Amino acid sequence: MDKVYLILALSPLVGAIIAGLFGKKIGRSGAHWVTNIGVAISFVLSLVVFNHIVLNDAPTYNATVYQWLLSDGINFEVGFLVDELTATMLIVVTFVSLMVHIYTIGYMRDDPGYQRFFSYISLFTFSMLMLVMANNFMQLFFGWEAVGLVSYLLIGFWYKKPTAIYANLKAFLVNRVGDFGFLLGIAAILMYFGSLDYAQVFAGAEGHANTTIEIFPGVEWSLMTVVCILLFIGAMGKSAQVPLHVWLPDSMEGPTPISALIHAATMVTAGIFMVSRMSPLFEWSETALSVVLVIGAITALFMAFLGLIQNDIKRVVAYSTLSQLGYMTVALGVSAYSAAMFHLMTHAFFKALLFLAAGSVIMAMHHEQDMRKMGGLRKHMPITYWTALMGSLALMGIPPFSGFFSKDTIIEAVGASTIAGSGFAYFAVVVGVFITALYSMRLLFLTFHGKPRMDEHTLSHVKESPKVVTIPLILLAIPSVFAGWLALKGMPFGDYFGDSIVIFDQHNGLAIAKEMHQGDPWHFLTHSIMTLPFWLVIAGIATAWVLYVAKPEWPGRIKDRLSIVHRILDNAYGIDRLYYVVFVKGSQLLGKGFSSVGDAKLIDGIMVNGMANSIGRFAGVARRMQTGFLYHYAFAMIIGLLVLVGWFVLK
Amino acid sequence: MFDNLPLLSLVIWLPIIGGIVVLFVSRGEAGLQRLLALAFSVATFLISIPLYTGFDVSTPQMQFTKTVAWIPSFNVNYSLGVDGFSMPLILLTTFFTVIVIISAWEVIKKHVAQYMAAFLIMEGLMNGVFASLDSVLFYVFWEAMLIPMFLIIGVWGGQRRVYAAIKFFLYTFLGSVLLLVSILYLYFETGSFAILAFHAQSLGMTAQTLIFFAFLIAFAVKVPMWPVHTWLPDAHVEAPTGGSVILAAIMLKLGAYGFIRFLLPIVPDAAAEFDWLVITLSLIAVVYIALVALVQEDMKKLIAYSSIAHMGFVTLGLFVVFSIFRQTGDTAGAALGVEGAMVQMISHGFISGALFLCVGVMYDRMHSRRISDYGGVINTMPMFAGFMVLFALANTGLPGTSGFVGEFMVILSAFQVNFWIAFLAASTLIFGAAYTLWMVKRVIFGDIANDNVAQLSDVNSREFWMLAVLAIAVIVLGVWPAPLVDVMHSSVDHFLNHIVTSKL
Amino acid sequence: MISLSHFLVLGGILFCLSVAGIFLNRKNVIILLMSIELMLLAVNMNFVAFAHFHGDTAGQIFVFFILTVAAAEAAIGLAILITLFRNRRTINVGELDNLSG
Amino acid sequence: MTDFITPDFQPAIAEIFLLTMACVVLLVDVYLPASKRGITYVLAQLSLLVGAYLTLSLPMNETVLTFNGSYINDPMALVLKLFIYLVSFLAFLYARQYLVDRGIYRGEFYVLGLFAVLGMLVMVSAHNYLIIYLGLELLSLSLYAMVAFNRDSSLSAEAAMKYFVLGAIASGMLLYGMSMIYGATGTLDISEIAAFIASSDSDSIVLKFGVAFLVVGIAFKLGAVPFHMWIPDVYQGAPTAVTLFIGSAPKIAAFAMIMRLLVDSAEGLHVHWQDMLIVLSVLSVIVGNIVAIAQTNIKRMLGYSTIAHVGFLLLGILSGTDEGYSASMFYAIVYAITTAAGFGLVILLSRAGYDAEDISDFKGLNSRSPWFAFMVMIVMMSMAGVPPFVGFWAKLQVLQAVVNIELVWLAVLAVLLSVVGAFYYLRIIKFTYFDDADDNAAEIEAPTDMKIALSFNGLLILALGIYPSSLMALCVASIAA
Amino acid sequence: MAIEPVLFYFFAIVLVAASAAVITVPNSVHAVLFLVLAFFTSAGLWLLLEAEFLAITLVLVYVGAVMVLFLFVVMMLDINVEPTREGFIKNLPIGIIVALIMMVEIVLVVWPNFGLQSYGAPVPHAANYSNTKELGYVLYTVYLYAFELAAAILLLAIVAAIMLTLRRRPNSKYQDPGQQVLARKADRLRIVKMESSPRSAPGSNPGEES
Repeated sequence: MDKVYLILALSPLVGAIIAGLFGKKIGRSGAHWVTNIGVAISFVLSLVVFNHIVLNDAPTYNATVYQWLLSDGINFEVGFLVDELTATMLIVVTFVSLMVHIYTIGYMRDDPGYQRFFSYISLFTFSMLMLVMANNFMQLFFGWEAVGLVSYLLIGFWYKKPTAIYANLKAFLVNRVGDFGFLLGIAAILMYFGSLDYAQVFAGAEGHANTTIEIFPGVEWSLMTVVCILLFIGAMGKSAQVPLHVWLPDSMEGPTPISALIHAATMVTAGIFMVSRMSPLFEWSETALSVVLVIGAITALFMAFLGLIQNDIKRVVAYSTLSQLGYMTVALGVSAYSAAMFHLMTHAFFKALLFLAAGSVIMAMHHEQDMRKMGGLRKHMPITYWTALMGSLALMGIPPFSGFFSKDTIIEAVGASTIAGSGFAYFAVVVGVFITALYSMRLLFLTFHGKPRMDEHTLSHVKESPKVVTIPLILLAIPSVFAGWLALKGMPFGDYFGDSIVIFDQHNGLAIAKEMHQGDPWHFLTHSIMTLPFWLVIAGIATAWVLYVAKPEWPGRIKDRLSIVHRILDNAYGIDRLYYVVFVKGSQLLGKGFSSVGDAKLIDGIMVNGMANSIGRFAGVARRMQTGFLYHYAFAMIIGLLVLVGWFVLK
Repeated sequence: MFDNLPLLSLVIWLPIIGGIVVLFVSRGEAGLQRLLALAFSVATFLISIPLYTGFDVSTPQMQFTKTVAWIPSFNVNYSLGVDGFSMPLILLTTFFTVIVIISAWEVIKKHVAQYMAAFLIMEGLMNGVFASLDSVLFYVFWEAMLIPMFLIIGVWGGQRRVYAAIKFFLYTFLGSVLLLVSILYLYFETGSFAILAFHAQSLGMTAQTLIFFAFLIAFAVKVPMWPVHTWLPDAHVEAPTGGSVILAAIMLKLGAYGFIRFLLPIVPDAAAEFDWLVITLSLIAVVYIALVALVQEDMKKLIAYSSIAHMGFVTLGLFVVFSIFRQTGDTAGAALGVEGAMVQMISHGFISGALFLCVGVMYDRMHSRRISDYGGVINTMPMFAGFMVLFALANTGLPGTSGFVGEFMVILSAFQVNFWIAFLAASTLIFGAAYTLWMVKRVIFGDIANDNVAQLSDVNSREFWMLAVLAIAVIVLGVWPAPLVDVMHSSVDHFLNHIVTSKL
Repeated sequence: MISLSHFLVLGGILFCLSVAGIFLNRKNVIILLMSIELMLLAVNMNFVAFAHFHGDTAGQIFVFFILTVAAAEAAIGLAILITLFRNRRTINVGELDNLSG
Repeated sequence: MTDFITPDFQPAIAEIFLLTMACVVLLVDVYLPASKRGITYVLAQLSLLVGAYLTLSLPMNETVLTFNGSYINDPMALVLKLFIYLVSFLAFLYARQYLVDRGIYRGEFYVLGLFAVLGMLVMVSAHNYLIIYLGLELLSLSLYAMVAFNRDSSLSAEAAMKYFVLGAIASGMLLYGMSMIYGATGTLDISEIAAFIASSDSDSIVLKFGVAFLVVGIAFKLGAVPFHMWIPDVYQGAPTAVTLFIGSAPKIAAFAMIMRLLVDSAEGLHVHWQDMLIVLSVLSVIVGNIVAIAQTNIKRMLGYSTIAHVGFLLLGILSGTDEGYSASMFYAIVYAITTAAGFGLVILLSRAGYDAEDISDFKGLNSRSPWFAFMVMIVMMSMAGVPPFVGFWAKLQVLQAVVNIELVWLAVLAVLLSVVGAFYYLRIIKFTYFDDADDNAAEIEAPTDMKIALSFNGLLILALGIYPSSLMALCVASIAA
Repeated sequence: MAIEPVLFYFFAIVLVAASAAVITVPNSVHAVLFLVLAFFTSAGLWLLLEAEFLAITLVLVYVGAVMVLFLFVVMMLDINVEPTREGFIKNLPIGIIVALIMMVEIVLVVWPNFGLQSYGAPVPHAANYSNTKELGYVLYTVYLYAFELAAAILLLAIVAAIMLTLRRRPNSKYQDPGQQVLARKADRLRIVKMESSPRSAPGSNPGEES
């Protein structure tokens, strides 16, 4: 299997290199062929791996590809760890990626940077594969940063757009804040575990359960808590958890396939994957889990609110992504790693679908993204509409769409959890359900229903997207609908993940839920209809219908009434502004101060040039001792003689 | 087949002779002068390769040694040799000289022969610094090197070149004269000028402390460390492209090399006593300088400050060993720091050199280094923009590029000492990205900012290959640093064992 | 009895007077030259006294040569003085400050 | 009283020859028409060459005394003499065109020059206080006259006057010191004085007193602070050709004078004169380096630079070790060679009717003549003590000598000030290389022999820098002997 | 018996007074004369020290040649005696202080060390002792080298003095008696016949006046 994994990981890289370096030579079609084939190979091999690992229950594959570096007796390697968790991620990543590749052929048809784009997304696929297949922290960090890099490149793909290049810088920097914590976490692990290899670290976790680390003098903290929180800071950056979420909405400046691929389906879930992967560590620290839980809950709820007032179609989906990532994080916080992975998977399908659908709409609208200028597209774009509808239903959690199962599993797990913060989290995720339904339906209604609000010219050109676009929509719609039902029993409630996830009994909220319905989808479904979340969804849909179909004038009035609230939401709670003022302006101010005062005035001014000038001035004064008068010269000699005699002879 | 060749002598003297030959090629034949210079630099590079291939990684002993009495009456020997620390740096030097010669091909029109000769001679001198095993020989090369650089900045430099050149010279001269006195004192103690004899010499604490500070000043100026760094931005900004490249790629390394070859092994106890000082200064370099870099308006200045910040990692990596040893009684974790520092040196050589070349490529076309004069360069110079972005990303320490390796290792090592040291060091992830990419955003991305940018032409094949070679080096080193690090292990282990052994 | 010290002190006084003369005289270069002659006289006084008390001729020989050299010196000094006077029309020491700083 | 025994003239053959030649040159010059003045020049140079040959023909490694112990020929004297010939030869050569251009190309220049050389040789070989004094006066009187050589220059006359008066005061003081030593020891013979001091109480106040005056005399001749005041004025005021001569070879002679006066005769008083020399050295290094910064006149600046160098030279002497003496000897020789080249370059830049006096006259030399720009760089860097030029080795050795007697602070102070000093040398290089030439700047024109000699001089600085071993060994061997 | 101290003090006091006068009198000619006096008294003192030859030499060479040279130069240059002594008075205190300090230093060194207890008066020479012969003997044997050098110095002084002062400028005027003798009337005098005419009125043509 060695070769399979290697080919699986490298074939997108090969595609990326060919398309990137020789894009001009191979032409546009050459570029999309080479990259599509590369990713397709990966996808096929992923299936092979899935079959091998999950279905045939092969033992976990853990092997080194090459030694990256050996220093200080510590082996830094590049290697693959493939277990159920990885295999699942491989499927998700390669499948979504393949869909996006295909879709891109149509979506980017007229773009001058066609080859470059393919190169980037293939490179992204490679990075993501490296991330999920890593068997050590070094490689994890490599993948981690590499996806950040490609995200940077892709958000700024349209480099002429000032907003795009602003957004990509912001995304990179905010991610770097997360990586900063992540790196420190890795450093802590290396220091205490003496290795960066997953297997060795996990094996040593128990031994360090009671180790403490002194970060502030005199304050001893549990090592595991510190490590886990540091690692989670990394996850917060990549998975856009509050307060490091600010980059994700802006990242919508990139081309739509990117939004689908990176900012919905794969990269942003890296944090979720990572925490799941690290479950053997997180389980040792309830404090860390609580932090994860609370952060996730805040993200899930407050980001959902923001989705309500967006007019940009992609931004709605983006905030929805944030909120959904919050759900996954909440699941992690209550040790429901498998639920988180489950939601990750379903979300990948339906969110990619929604993004691609939004992209399809945008194409039809000639790159108009404002929903207020859409409406009534249902008739013109039936495939897009129907697939988008299915995606939305999945997102809202309408049974039996995939999202329903994954989201309800999370809600149940939260409900069953006793960990600190779980009460708040439960409230947040439940309320979030209502909001989700509201903004999802708002999107649908504003875009596809009602009267067309676009200008005549655009209207006359609106038509369904070509097949390369619609086929991926359809292909994504399929798992969006069925994946939940199929995987429910195995994934969150079975031992699908085997040893790749560790849950301590006292944290296992899922076990309580499992007792109730034994993971039977039908039972799960019927049970859920009785619960509050389901009715909140219905209420959300109804409210949306009233506001955007029945009484379209109401939203305006509500907006006027609650102008303060609207302003807060419109400014995304003012966090962007706060960051800008404190961090961007603050560091610039500090830098200017250091530069002009510290370097220029103190060091150069006083020390360097000051010393030079004072020597120069002293020289100017000293030269005046050379008066030119003979008697002064003689006097100097005489004094010199006197001193020599007086001092050294008569002392 | 290379066993019989005096390789080290060749890498020192061949370029110097080459420089002289170039100088004497009659005026007006710039083409011939360039070709000759290139030939000599390439030959030197080729000769330096067997140093790597023939290097025995299993021993910390000096290799390719050669000792000839030079000044018997003064006990000064022409004594050469390399170990795992110096050998990679020699390769870096020979490599970069080729690049620099190429970079000047059409650009330098004034005094072509002198320009080429200055670089060739400087190459020989720098190799001499790295290869010297005799402290006086070391010092001769160390100081002599200032002369060509002084001329390079002063003759081919920008507006304020005089100020920059004199500042550069005096700053470094000030540092090195103290080095000289220390060397003389050590000679007084040991009766020998051999560096290895200095290593073996036991010294009292007072002497160690004094020598420590003398060495510290000497090498800190060259690295440069805060607060003796202010010559660097000026020198970089005013120097011609090649000068900036050599300054950044090689010359800064000399300071760090001095720490490795002189300060740490000779006065380990004083170094252990004052390691907090160096660590503090290193962290100031990382944080303070990064903030300063953030607000620079001039690209070269920005990269110069970035160099200072990156060199902070080198000094940090070198000095964490003592704390680790104090805490654990063992050097485990320290080798990571030292090797990280070495990798950082090499990598920073490639990256900053490449970035200065990039700025040079733009400067040759626009005659401006001001960030605000640019914008949207990618539209007219897409290929160039690709390189620039790559090097910028490498500069931010992106994994997969060489910039990551050293910083990663040093941060890992620093964590062993203290969380906050690692914390401040790791802040480079954010700051480094901020200042580098912000510059990239303003210069490379965006719509075409003005007519000048609109008329830019993309890199020609000379520039392309020059940058491409560096790009490959940056990536290869990032993806597979093991071949570089492997040559150091023995030397590093020996080094660490030596410096944690008290000399009192 | 007159001791060696007496002569040496006398020589010292002459030496000091010549020194004072050099410093005090700010008008006339010729006085400077004469002060120098005084200084040589002081030295000669020492040598002669030492030679006498040592019973050694070397001191006297030295004086002999000092006198010779002093004569040569005076000749050259006065020649320079004349050159100076021809150029400047003055031998005022206080005006000899074109070279300074 | 002993009967008269004819002394052995052989060891002094060179001095005798030179004296004869000085007279011959004088006579020849009187009877030559102005147009054939070249013959005087050639004769003078030939005298030096033959003198050098004669000196070389003497046995190398033995110490010979003659003239009843007044004359000594030891290896140190031999080596120093050779360099005096060399540097003087160069000085005469550089001077010629300068004198021609200024219409003062007269035979007296070479006559006086030969007398000065003779004076130096006498000083170097003196083994008696009287001889030292006579040699010193022979040299000084020649130099006074040479400074005033350009009779129509008011500045030259002023400089000569100052030099003369101060020089006379200094000789007076030196003589006073000699009289004291004579009084204390009862002899003028250096060996006897040394023997007396060695056998007696080295704390004798009279000896100390005498030595203080000797130090003054030496300090004046070298130009150590505070006895340096003549240097800038004389350097500036004298015709450049004379400045060149004054600045170079006499330093070697002055070194010999120190050796004879302080070391050969008064080494027993080392502890006392060491302290004095430390003060002089520190002051010289400080004043020389700092005040030089404020100068714009190149000759004056080099004058201050001389003062700084003297400070360094004294470092070696004051160490009181053979190593230190040989270091200083090396320093003196190197300094003389370097200064000769330095002023030679100043002369090179001067043309008929135009004296290169200002530092800015070096502007754009690199464009006008890269080769001589290179020479300027060599000279300045060597003076600044930057390797691989010989000035570095000179500094290195004296510093080593100081460090070896555990006066590290002195070494540190000296090197720090040499950094300050580097500034003004760099300024010259800056003008030479960084600035563009004025539009009216002409090509460098000079006689071929001068160009060759200057190149040789510059390259010698470089060559000795790269391979200083033989000269160092020579110095070490000659001091040890 | 105590004639020696009397002579010593007499000469010493005159010597010091004359020397002081040399540096203080405003008139250069007076100064030269006082210097001559100083030399005379020194010569007297040297006689006390049995240095007869040198005493004579001092008078002959110094007074007879050098001082005359000084006088000659002083008079030739005809320096105006500056009426103001401002600088002198102003610097007098510091000059005195410096001189006194030096005096003190010298006295501190020489007074205790060269007393009679350490250096008793030497035995007087025999009556037939000739100081001149003694000196002459060593001068041409032991100090042959020095003697030759002194000769060189004197030659040098001549050369230098001539070089510095002798001017043979093309436009300088000097007499040639040979030419003068050969002068004839016709060479020097030409008789021109002019017509007499009345002088023009004063002031009418001022340009041609004077």
